[in-house]
Amino acid sequence: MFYRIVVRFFFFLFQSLGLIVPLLLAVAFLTLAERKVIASIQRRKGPNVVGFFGILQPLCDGLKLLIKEPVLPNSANLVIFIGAPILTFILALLAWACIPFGEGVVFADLDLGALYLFAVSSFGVYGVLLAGWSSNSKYAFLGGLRSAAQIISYEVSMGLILINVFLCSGSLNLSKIVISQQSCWYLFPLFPLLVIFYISCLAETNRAPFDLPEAEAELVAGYNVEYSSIGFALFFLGEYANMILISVLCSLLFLGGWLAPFNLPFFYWVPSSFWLGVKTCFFLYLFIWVRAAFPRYRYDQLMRLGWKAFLPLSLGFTLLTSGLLLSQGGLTFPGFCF
Amino acid sequence: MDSRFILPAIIFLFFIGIGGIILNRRNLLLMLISVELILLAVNIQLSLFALILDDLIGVIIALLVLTVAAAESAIGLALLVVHYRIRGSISTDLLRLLKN
Amino acid sequence: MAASRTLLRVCSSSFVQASPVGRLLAPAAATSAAASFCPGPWAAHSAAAAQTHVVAAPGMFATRGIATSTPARYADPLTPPQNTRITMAEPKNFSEVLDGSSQTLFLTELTRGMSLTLKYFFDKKHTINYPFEKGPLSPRFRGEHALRRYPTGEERCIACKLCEAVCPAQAITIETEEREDGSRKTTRYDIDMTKCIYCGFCQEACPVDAIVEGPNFEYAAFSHEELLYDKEKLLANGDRWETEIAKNLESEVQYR
Amino acid sequence: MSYPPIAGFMVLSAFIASFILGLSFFVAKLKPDGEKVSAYECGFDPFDDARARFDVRFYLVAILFIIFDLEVTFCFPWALTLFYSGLFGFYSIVFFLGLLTLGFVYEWQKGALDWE
Amino acid sequence: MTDAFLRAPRGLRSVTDLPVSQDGPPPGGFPSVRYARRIPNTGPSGAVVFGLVLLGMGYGFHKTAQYNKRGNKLKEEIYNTRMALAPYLQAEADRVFVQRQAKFHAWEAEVMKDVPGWEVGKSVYNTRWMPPADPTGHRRNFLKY
Amino acid sequence: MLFQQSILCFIAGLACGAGFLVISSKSPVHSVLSLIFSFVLCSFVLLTLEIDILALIFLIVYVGAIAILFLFVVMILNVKVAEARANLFQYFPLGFFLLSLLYFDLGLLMPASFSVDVAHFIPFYLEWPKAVLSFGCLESIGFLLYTYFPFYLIGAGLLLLLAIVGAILLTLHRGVGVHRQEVSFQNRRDWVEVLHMVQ
Repeated sequence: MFYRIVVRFFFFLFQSLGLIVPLLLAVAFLTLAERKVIASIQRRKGPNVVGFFGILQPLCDGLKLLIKEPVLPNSANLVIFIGAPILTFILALLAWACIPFGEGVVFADLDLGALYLFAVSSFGVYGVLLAGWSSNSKYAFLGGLRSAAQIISYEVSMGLILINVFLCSGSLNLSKIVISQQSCWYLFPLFPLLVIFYISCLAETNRAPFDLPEAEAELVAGYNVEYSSIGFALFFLGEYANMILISVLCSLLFLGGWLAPFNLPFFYWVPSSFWLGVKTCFFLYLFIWVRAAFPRYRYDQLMRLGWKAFLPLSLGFTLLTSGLLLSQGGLTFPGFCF
Repeated sequence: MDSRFILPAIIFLFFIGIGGIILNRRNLLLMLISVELILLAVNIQLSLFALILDDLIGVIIALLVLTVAAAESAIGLALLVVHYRIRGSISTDLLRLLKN
Repeated sequence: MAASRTLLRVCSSSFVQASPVGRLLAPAAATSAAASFCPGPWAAHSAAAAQTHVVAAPGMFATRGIATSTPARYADPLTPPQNTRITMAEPKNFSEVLDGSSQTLFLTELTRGMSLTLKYFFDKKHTINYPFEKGPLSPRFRGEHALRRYPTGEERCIACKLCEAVCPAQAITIETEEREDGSRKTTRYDIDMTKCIYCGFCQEACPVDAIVEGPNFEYAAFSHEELLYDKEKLLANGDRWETEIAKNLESEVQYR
Repeated sequence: MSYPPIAGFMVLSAFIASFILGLSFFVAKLKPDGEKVSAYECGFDPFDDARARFDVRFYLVAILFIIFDLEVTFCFPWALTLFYSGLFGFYSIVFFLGLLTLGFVYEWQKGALDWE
Repeated sequence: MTDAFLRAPRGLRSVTDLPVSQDGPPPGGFPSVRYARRIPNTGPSGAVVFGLVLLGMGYGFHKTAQYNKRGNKLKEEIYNTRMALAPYLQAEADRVFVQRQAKFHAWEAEVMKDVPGWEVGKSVYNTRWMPPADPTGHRRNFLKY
Repeated sequence: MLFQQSILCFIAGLACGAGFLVISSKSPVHSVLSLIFSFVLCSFVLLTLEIDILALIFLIVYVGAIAILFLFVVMILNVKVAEARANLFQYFPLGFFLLSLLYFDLGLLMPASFSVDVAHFIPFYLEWPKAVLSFGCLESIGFLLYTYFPFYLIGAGLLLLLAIVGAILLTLHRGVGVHRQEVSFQNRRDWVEVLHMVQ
């Protein structure tokens, strides 16, 4: 009896480490990829000194951030000050538990996987808010408030768009959503929604044209102005892990996660999670490309876009999909699915 | 042992909410928070009994109580903010000034 | 009249003619993506500037193939290209309504901007690998100072103190004493490199071309004292950089 | 429901996060200095308490978020069982969303959305 | 490689005879500066974009609705086949249930033997027969899938 | 089974502790944080009771929205010092007496099944039709909420409408001296109107 528990514990440990370690590596190399892509868009080369092609650059950044001295501001309440980056990092990792990478390749196949993801992303505001508040400096506090307000105002339209995907797929389980995209990816019926979903994901992770709260010019560095070495590294890791999570989510919900584009013989010889990787890389490239191409949004335009443009559009689209599917009888009968 | 044994714990949570209101007669914000605790305890009890009596109406009413909690906290905090803007503090003894 | 018309046309530059990119989506500021606007004229300017520069130092580096003439399609720079898709203010016919709403919903305008950035993604890069490849250096470059010598080895400086007088930052201090063989030389010739503003006045003021600004700019030091050059250091510099300095001076002689 | 593995995963990631944070406290040399530790004010010394009162606008966004979040929550079960509830369910949600769109229009006209 | 070396004719007596070269604009003047918008205005027009997207949406909704309809038919078929099988399995389960209930009644009789007028096995409720209530509700979810 | 119930008891105990912390903590932010902690723990209680939809909805609505509203208000109003509170222990004897009174008759109400775990003896009736097609909690809510109980839904809608209108009336004050920007007007500007030829 005791032996079985130990085996199950180690099985669980390897399974979760198998999820966390590649994720941290992916985050590290994503920072390098971002710097190189932005550089090549501005017709210059990115970091190519440290490793063969700058491969070891993320390692050096990580070590530098580790070695640096963590400055703890005096009048900040330390428990929350240290807790906020840990919370952000945990939430960034936690959301990966129910993401399917292949046919059965998922850490915890929840029946309400998408709802779990929505809950974790709405929980993410706390890391930002507590960091801003606990570091007791005006810039951090205002930056924290602003990015929190931005995150919650774009979460509403994300929720409505998720509902459209559930209408088409008929189940909240992410694997079943992907399986139900065998006939055609949800990119085709819900193309405008993919555009809105991607833009609100950009705003959700405070990136690209919507990174005003952390804009170097206005608020120095937004909520993580007071953080020095490892606190900043954890926020950094959390943000990039969220970036990869959002691109995986977009490819799962709209581009048919591990399904090959066409069912030709060549396509299904390739391992299925390779296709998920290709689509995620496309969305990651889009993240960086948008960041290099567009100027930054002003804060009131950003809030106007979130509330006055995306919310009505996604609300209207929900009624469109439900009406169309109901009239064609194309909704799925809930219950057992294969 | 079955799922009913956590009932006393949830009722204790309910009474903590009521105790919170009684004790913090001066601080408006903590009273709102205690009302939130009361509604939370009510929600959990509803879902617990829905599970025990195997009847789904409990969960549906729990959803309704959820919206009541949300709307109540929204309006309550709106009043609190207006009160704070006029009176400058959120202590309840200034509410007496509403009399003539 | 022509002048006033061009003046009036100038005020209607592309900023005012804000193309109605997305009524809802695009920011109201200059809608043309910043990246696409700035390389336009800069490319033209750099083409012109690069052209003259190239002549001055032909052999230094293989000249990059910089297009010198602007593409024919934009012959007249003031009028925007003809096949414009920019929808006018009030859409006149239904196709312009479609253009406007497709820009709003499917961001066609923004994707055009992004396609321009993608073009630059695949272009050749400008970066040079610094410590191993160095950028081209003009012969007139004013870098680290050096005291030259005549071909016979005798130092040129005759302690006339003209450089000390002309130096705006008063970085040069000279003390002179008559040498035994009666010639007039300096015993102390200090340049405070941290005060010096590298204007090159001393080089122009010197009648005998003794004090010269060599092409070397990589002489960082770890402490402040190392940057207070004395006579021996300057002479050593002169000996080290003599050939380079001589060549540069030769090409500049008729402009001096 | 396979929730215990997620609880375990949460504990493990919490352990990893605090391990990284703790590692930095041992590795880095701590030299607290008066100037370094004060709040960042671009060089000036902070003149009043950092948490002064801010615009109440953020507060209004939080309320709107609650209400539209609840709207989304009520739509989740609807999205799955629309086949079973048919047109009746469809129109009940249309009525529900209509009420909230009424609130949204009111809010838009009163100018609660535009952020000065 | 200096400028003088390039332009000096052979047998130059002194530098002053060199023709003075001044950095001037190229012949014909600099090309004029282009500051009008340079975003390529090509690309599909609004009508084409709308047409493509609406076509895609039509195709997408049709395929999704078709897939879901086929899925419903399959579920219907599976549901019917299994429901046809259910009574037989139910009969077996009832046999097992009756044996266990007999054991339970024996235990009940043993516990309640000194209570006057206690009829063993009589349900307290007088509705139709219902499967015994599972107070914890935990076992009912045992059959969730 | 025992493991699941011990976890349940542990989390419920923690929830009560967090609840108590809400009242007794000094600064309002600590009380809001312990409120959030008790929300999260109560959703874990529901999770172990296998009503996962309500647990996730608690996480989304309670923790993700309402607690943020409280946190915003506490941060914006920055109520620094907690007003002087009558010391807690003055009410202790009275409170203790009332609580014990309640738990006494609660004990009467609660059947004695705690003592003997009769559940193990009741034979379990396996129903095969339910095994063929059984629904998760979310689908079963969906069946009832939109077909048999639409009035609860409409009631919730009216409640939310009331909340929107009320909150906006109370808190909205439009800054008067603020230049607002009408984006569509700016986009509609055309250089033909802006420019007029002088000669």
